[in-house]
Amino acid sequence: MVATVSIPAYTGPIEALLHLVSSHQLDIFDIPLADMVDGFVAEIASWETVDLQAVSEFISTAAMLIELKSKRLLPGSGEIEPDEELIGWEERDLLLARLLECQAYAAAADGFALLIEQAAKAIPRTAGLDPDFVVHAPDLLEGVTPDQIAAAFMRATAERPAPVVDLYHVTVDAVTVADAVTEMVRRLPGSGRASFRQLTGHLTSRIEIIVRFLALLELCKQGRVSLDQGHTFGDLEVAWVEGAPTNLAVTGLPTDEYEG
Amino acid sequence: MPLSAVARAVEAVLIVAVEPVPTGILAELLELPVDQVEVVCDELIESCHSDNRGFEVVRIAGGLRIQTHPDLAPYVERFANVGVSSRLSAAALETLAVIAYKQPVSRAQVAALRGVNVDGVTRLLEHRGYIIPVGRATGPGQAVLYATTDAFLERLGLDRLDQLPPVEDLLPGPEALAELEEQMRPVGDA
Amino acid sequence: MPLSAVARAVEAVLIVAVEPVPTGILAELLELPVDQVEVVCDELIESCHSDNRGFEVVRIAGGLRIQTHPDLAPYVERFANVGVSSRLSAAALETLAVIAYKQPVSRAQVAALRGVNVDGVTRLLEHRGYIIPVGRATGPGQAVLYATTDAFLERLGLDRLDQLPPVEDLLPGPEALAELEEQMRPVGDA
Repeated sequence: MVATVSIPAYTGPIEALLHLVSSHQLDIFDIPLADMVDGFVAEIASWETVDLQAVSEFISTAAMLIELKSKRLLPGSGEIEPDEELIGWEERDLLLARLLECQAYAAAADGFALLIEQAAKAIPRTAGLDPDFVVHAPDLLEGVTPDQIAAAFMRATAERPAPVVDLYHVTVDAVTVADAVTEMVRRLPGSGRASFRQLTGHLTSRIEIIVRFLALLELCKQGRVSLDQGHTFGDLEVAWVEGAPTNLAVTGLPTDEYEG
Repeated sequence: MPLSAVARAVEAVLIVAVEPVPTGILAELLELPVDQVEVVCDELIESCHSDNRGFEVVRIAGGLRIQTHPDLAPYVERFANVGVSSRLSAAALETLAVIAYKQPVSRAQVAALRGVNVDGVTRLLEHRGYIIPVGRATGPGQAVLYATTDAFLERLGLDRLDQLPPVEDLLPGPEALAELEEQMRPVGDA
Repeated sequence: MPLSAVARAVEAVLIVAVEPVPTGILAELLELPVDQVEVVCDELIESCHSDNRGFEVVRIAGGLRIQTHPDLAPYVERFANVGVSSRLSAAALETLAVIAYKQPVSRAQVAALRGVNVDGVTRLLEHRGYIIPVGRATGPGQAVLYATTDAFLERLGLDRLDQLPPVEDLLPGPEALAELEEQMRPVGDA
C-alpha cells in the first residue's frame, strides 16, 4: 500500500508530492498541510489493517514538508532552496549514521581495553625447551661446504644500503615532454600516418611511452598533429597536419621531468 | 583425578612451546584425529582448574597455551617485572576496533569513518604486530588492506575473532541517538 | 589434593621463569621464611607426581625449575622438530658464518652487523650444537660470547678453524663494533 494524499493542488503518492515541491513544480504554500494530514488520517480509518510501512512513509515525508514550510514562513530564510534543504537532510542522515557507527567502535575500543587488562594478568610460559633437552634433529649443515660459509660471511658483512630511500643511487631515466615533442616534430612530417604503437615500439619503459603520449596530446592541442582512434582501446592513428609549422620553438610546454 | 596419558603429552608440549600450539599440530604429534585431541585439551584445561594449579591452559589465537592463573598476577608481576607493555591510546584502540570489525580494510576507509587521518596510528599498530597488510583493494589506487593478527588475539586473550561481541550490540541506544541529533542541529541548519 | 595457595604462587612463578628460581627469591616474593618455602616446594614437587602431570618441578642448582616429564621426551622431541626445515635458512647460515669468522663474538655484535635481531637464530644454532657460549665480554653488560664447536668443524669436514677459506675482511675494527653495539643498546634493552 502506498501513502497517498488528496489536496486541491495534487492527488497521488506523498513521495511524489515531495519531489514536486523540491523541484519547484509546486509551491509549498499551496499545500494545506493540516488538511493533508486530516485526509490521510481519515484514509487510515478506512483501512482494514494498518500498513505500518505506508504510515511511516507518510509521517516522515509529512514531517519534512512541515519543516520546510515552517522555515519558509520564517522571515529571512526564503533564500534557502528546497532541494538544498533536502540534500542537507540526506547529508545529515549519513553523518548521523557515521557518528553512530563511530560510537559503536568507541564502545568496542573500551571493550578491547578491558580485555587487554584482563589478559595481561595471565602471563604465558615462554621458557621454551628444557636447556639440557637433547633434540636428535636432522643435521642442518648437511651439504654445506666451507666455501658456502665464506660466501655467507661475505654476504653478511657486505656493506648495507642505508635504511633511507636515497635516490642519488638510483639511475633515473629522465624524460621530458619537450624532448618528446622535438622528436615527434622531426619524425612525423613527411612520414604519412603512423600508429602510436609504431611510434613507441622501440621504447622500453612505461614512463617514456606515457611522456610520448603527452607530447602527442600537446601537438594535437597546437593543431600540428591529428589523432584518431578507431574504436575504444584501439590503436591511436597519428598524422602530421599538412602545412603545420615544423619549428621546434614550442612555447608553453610543461617542463616537468618525468622520472622512471 | 590423574591426567590421561595423552593429556600429559599435550601438557608437556605446551610447557616447551613459546607460542600457542594449534590443535592440528597436537593431532599430528599424537597421531590422533583432531576432534579427539579437542576432547583431550578440554580434559587438560579442566584438570588445571579442578586441581587448583597455579597455571591454566587456555585456547587463544587458534591454539593452546599455558599461562599463569590471573589471580596470581601480583606474585608473577613482582617476579617477572612484567606489566610494562605500553598502553594503547584511545585513538589507537578505536582504530584497532574499526580494523578488527571491518577487516580487510584500507587506511582510507578507516579514516573516512573516524573522520581523522589514521596513518600514524596504523603504522604504530602494524609495528606492534597487531595488524598486518593482507593484500590490496581491487579498485583504483589499489589501497593496502589491513587485518588483525594472532598477536592481536593474544593481547586480548581471545581464541577467535568471532568471540568479539557483534558490533550491532555496541550501537548506542535511542537516548544517545537523540543527543547526537541535538548536537548536529547547528550543522544541518547552517 | 588441591594445591595450597602458596604452592600455587610458587608454581605460577616457575611457569614464567626462564632459569631456575632460588628458594631465597621465592621466600622474598611470598614474604615467608626460607624453611617454610622449602616445605611448600616439596608439596608442589609431590603434587606434580601424584596428579600425574606432564611436567615435573625439580630442584636444580640451588633453585627450582619446571621441566617436561622424562617419559614424554619422544613427544617433546617430535614437537621441537615440527616446522624445522632440514636446511639452515640463509639468515641462520649468515649468522653462523659471522660467528665462525669473528669468534668469540656476542649476539649483539652479530646483530649489529646483520642489522637484525639474531637471538632466535643463535638459540637454534646453540641448540643444534654448532655454537657454544665460551665466556663473557669484559665491558658493561658482560655479554655472552659465542664460538663454533668441534661438531661444526666436523660437519664441514675441517680439522681446524683456520682451514676456513680466507675472506676479505670488510669488517670495521673492534672499536667500531663496540660503537655499533652501543647504538643498538636502546633497542636491545627496551
